[in-house]
Amino acid sequence: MAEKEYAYFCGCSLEGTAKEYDESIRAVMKALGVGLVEPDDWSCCGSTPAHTVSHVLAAALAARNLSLVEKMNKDVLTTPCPSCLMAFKKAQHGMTGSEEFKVEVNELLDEPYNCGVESKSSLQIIYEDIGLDAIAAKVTHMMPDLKVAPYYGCILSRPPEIANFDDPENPVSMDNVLMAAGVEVADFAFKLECCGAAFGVPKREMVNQLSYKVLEMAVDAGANCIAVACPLCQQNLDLRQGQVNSTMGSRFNIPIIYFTQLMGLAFGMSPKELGMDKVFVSADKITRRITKAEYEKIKEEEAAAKKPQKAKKEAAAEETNN
Amino acid sequence: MSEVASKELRIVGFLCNWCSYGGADTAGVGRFKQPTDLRIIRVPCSGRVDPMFVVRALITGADGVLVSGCHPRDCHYTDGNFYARRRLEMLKRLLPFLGIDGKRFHYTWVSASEGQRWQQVVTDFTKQVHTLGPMHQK
Amino acid sequence: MRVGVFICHCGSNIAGTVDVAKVAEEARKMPGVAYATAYMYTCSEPGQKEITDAIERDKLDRVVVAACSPRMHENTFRRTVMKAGLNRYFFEQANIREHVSWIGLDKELNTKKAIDEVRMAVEKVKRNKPLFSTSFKVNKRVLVLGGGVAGMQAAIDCADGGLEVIMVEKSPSIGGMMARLDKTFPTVDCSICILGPKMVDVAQHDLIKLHAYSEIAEIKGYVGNYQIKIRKKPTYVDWTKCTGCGLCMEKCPTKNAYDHFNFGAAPTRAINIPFPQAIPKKATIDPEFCRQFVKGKCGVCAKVCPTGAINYEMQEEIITEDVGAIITATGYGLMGIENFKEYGAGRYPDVITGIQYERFLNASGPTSGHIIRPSDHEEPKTIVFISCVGSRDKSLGVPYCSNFCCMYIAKQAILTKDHIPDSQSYVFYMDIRSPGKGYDEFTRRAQEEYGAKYIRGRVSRIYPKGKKMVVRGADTLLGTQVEIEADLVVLGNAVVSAEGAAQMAEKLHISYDTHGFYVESHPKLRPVETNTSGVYLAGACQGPKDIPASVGQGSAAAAKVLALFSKDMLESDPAIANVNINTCVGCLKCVKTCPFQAIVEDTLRNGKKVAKVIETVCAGCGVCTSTCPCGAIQLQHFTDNQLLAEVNAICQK
Amino acid sequence: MSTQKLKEIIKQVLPDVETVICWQEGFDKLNVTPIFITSPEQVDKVVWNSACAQNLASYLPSQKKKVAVVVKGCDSRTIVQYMQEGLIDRNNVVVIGMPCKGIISKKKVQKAIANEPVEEVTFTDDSIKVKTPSGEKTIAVKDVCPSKCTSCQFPTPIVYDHLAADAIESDKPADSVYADVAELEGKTLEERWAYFAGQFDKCIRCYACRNACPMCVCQDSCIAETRDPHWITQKLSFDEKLMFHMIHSLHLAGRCVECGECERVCPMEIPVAKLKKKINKEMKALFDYTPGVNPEDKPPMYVFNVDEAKIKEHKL
Repeated sequence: MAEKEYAYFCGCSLEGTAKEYDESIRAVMKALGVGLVEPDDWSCCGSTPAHTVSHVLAAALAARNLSLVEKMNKDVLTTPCPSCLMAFKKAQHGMTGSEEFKVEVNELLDEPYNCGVESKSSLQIIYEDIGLDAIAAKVTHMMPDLKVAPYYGCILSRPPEIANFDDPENPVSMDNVLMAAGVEVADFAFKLECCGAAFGVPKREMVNQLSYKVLEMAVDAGANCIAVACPLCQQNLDLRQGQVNSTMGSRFNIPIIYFTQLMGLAFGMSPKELGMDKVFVSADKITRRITKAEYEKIKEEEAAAKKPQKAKKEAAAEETNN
Repeated sequence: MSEVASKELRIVGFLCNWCSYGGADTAGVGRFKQPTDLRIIRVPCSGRVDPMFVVRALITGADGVLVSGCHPRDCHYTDGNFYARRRLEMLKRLLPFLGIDGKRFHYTWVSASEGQRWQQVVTDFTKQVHTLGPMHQK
Repeated sequence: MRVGVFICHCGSNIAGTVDVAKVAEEARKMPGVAYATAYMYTCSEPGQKEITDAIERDKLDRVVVAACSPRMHENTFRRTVMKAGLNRYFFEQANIREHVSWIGLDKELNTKKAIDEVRMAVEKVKRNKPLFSTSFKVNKRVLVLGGGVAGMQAAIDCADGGLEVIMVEKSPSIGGMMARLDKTFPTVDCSICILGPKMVDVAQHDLIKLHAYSEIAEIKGYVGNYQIKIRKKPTYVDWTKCTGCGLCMEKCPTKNAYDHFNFGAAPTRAINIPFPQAIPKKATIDPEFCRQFVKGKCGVCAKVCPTGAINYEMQEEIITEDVGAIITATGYGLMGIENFKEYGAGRYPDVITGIQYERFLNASGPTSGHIIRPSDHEEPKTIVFISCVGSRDKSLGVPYCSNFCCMYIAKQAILTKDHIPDSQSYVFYMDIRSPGKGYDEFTRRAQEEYGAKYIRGRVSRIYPKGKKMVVRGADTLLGTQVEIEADLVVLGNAVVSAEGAAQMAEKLHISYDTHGFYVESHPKLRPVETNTSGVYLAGACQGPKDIPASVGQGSAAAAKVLALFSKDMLESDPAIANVNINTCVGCLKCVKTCPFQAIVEDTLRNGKKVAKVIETVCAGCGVCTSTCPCGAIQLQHFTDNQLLAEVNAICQK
Repeated sequence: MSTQKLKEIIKQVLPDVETVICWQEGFDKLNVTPIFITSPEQVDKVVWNSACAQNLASYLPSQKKKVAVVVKGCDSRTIVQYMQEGLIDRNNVVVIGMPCKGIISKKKVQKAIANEPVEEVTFTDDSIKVKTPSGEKTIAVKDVCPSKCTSCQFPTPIVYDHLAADAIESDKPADSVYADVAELEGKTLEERWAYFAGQFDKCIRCYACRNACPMCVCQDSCIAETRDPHWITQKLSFDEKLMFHMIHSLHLAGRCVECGECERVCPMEIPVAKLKKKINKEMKALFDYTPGVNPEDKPPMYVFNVDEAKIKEHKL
């Protein structure tokens, strides 16, 4: 039995295009002693199309799943997909905020939803419930060649009154999680920029332009990898990177990796287990791993080499001050 | 509104002069419409409101009692509402034990500038008392 | 008992939604009511005459007026009944306007409610007792809190009027925010050139005593007789010896102290005189940075000081001043840049605040008036100003307009062009708010003569790109997104209440709003008074204000104090607590709960222990009355029986 | 029994005090009444047994000179509360503590013997033997004790200068104190209203509960009988009865030391103390305060915290 156990909603993407996100989350959570239980007979969260048609019907789709969680006697549901998360959070927000809305939604459901479930992103669970210390304790390997731009996407922390997590304009949770996992993180100004989202189908050029900006900023920031927490972001930046290059005339070759995959690599898991082979832009060149002990030894040697210089400098400074 | 208008209930309000009475005035000046059930008694400070006034009102025919003072830390008399808060919280917890629905009694803080908040408090409290109906007779 | 009831139509304000004739008719049936009538405007002169005539004609001994809020006209009608020979506490006002006619839609229900309000007032007035004020002496000294332009104006006006003034300023020099400004809008005259003489006036006036680098520790007392404890913070420099020569500042080895005066635009020394025109022009040591305090060794300033003024052992000192009135001019604060995450939250050195930019513009500022880019000290060519940064933003808890940012941004755009002729300024704005005299012309000049490009829209993000800061925003007039590669970004950050404003209000017993600004007694008719008599407001402590408004309020507050002090004696409010020594059992629970320590233990001649109220200290809150188990201590005019009469008037089964 | 030791202590302290307040036998052995001992000869009259129900501490605030008083554990809370409220000068009181394993309720004993006349009573540690015209009956104290004894947390006085017997530890669980309150809380609003309405309607407004209450400091100034202020009329209606009991409860908010005197003296057997115990339960929850336990505490209704950790704003 795991120490902590959450209801887990992987959603449709993670069963398909983002299989590696699901695999890596399950692997990382297991390593961290967290159990994930899927509700029986879960259905579509409502996703983007539903709420553009009807708020009530969209909320009903989400609430159906939430009521399943209630039946499991769980009060927290975690989902890796920000889109699913927002569907659940919006349903919760609407139903707790208005009795009328709640009645309206519940009329559509076989089992009424009593608003007893809080939905949290898997990033939030990892950041807040598990904590940085626990992550750091699991790290066995370092990736000295890697420098990551953490990319949160648009809805993980926004709108703040619904998301209720991290800073809406400058989130730091993924930065901190990755740093705890021993990964070097770049100061990345476009953490929340739009990747183009679902417009990849109707307006491909626009998505290419937007994704281009994100990729460009990451490279400018000195990163050689972008860490993501959203299947759609991953798809736009990874799958369409070639399209971006051909329409924008760029030559990006930057891997787009789920933050959980990077955690898994730091935990010493095999790339295969983490689905590293499922991304389009390969990360093999930048994810060279050495053990933590080796890494520390190198660092010690570097520090020893620097030390005499530093001491000298300090002494000089002291002299001029007095 | 029609529900309220059809059958008024008796609601007594004790309002401190400096904040909540002023807030009710501000609501009036702003023409923020409210249900008419409430009758307001002006007191200098919420600290002047002996819980026995609330009890007396509820026993002798009020269906609801509302006490409103300055926000904590903003009392015109510095500490009056701090005492009020303890006394009224005690009463709030005692009434349901006696068999009087705690929802018939509400205490809150409204400042002189919060006309809209006052409108909301009166509207919501009146609605709450109406859902309970008239006070039970012995 | 013969109660007269006067129902006011208040034009159509009341009569429009209340059947006033019906109310008068019902009032006539109430026990004890001898006369009831409705009148068009009861507060008008003929309306008041109606009351005095009726008192005489019908031998009335109590009066109820059902009209507007007693907070509006209670004093008016109290004077009316007094004129007719009644004690002014034989009057009650039923509020049938703010609490009835203006908020209820249904005339029938309103009328019913108005009748109840009248019944309550009648029952209360029947139990009212005649109360008499006592007179007490006024201490004709005034305390001015804060040495900004509003406080200085108030102090000078009071002192010119012959009053002794005590001024307390928390920072080492008076001058406030205005002393930091380079130029003032819309005249673009030099700020310190017009403020400097005023500062000198304050320093040299015989009747003004200045306590700089001091704070209020405690305020006790009441209008006419306040006892103020002032905490003089240790400056570690004996100001009686310091000549302000500045040698210590020159030699101080700590060069990275935070410069409070310059809002951190550049570092300063650990011992410093904030600015050349400072008053008093004395040095102060910042123990947070001084090596003598941080490391326990240095002593350079002590070595170089020609007068031996340095004293590292200096302790804070508490002094007491007695005054009769207080003018609060504690100013405002600015929202911290860390709140603006989308603008970098202070992570980018080339995103600065308006006041920091003002210091760069200022010839006595850290760059001697040269505009620089903090990151590399180069001269910026493209400067973006963003207004409403925090202001009018509910999500940051500042729904209000900060009043003067539009104007100072226009001024800074103009000055920028003067300083760097080949520069280009951009101003992102929501609305241009320039309703003062010559103000709108000024913002037009910034655009038309100085070429500042005004872009109507919000900035969504600032991010670095090489040496530039990219400012990305919307141009809502063109309906496009704009990106400007700027060398320097200046934020017009929101005006917030001064640090510690709430705690100061608690010491003063005055109200403050949710944003920490002090609440005036009446938003239109009593703008510088507070609900605590003897305490007045001036300047931005009441809300964001520009210089002319602050100066105006300073003078207004001074006029109020001068009027108050024109009498030698003040009358006390007789609505205070009173102990019935026959029923008091001496449990002294009232002594424990009195917020003003106005109740003491007393022993009667027969040895009985009872409570005793110190009349001048009692503020009339009534906490004692609701504490007393045996009803022996009663707050006059709000006694148990008076309030019970009101309860009984509405609660009858 | 420790009567002998008690008598010795009384003799020992008597020279230093004006009077020693203790118990003596009344018109029969079941009825014990107070005795104010001023001379050594009176000491023989002193009794100590499970019929010593009166809370003698109640006499203390009216004493002008130094006195000694004998208190049971429960009674000692009265002294502590007086100290908190500054109603007595501790230096002027010699407290003789009497550890106690439980007292009897006279009413319950009378019920147990079918209200027959009492001819003789013999007391043992945990039972009494009552002789009536129809024979002898041995009754266990625990079967006829007042409810306060069944959850007694302080069998040994909290404050004392002398202890007349070995201290006893409480063997009752702490959560038993408010078990009766919790039981009522489990009922519906309507059931509770019916219960209290029925109980308070029995009141004959004799004010015995008030007169016996050690915390009713108002004495002749009680607002139940004044016109100024006129909180309550003389009408013998349910409303006025309820008002009286609410006044009593609210005046004792955070002060009731649960000595049970009000219920002991009530001729109508109204559970007068219930509302006060409920308030005490809430005082414990809100302010972690129990009346009459720690002399350094302050009664919660006379103090405040600027930020109250446990008081949350109520939403409508």
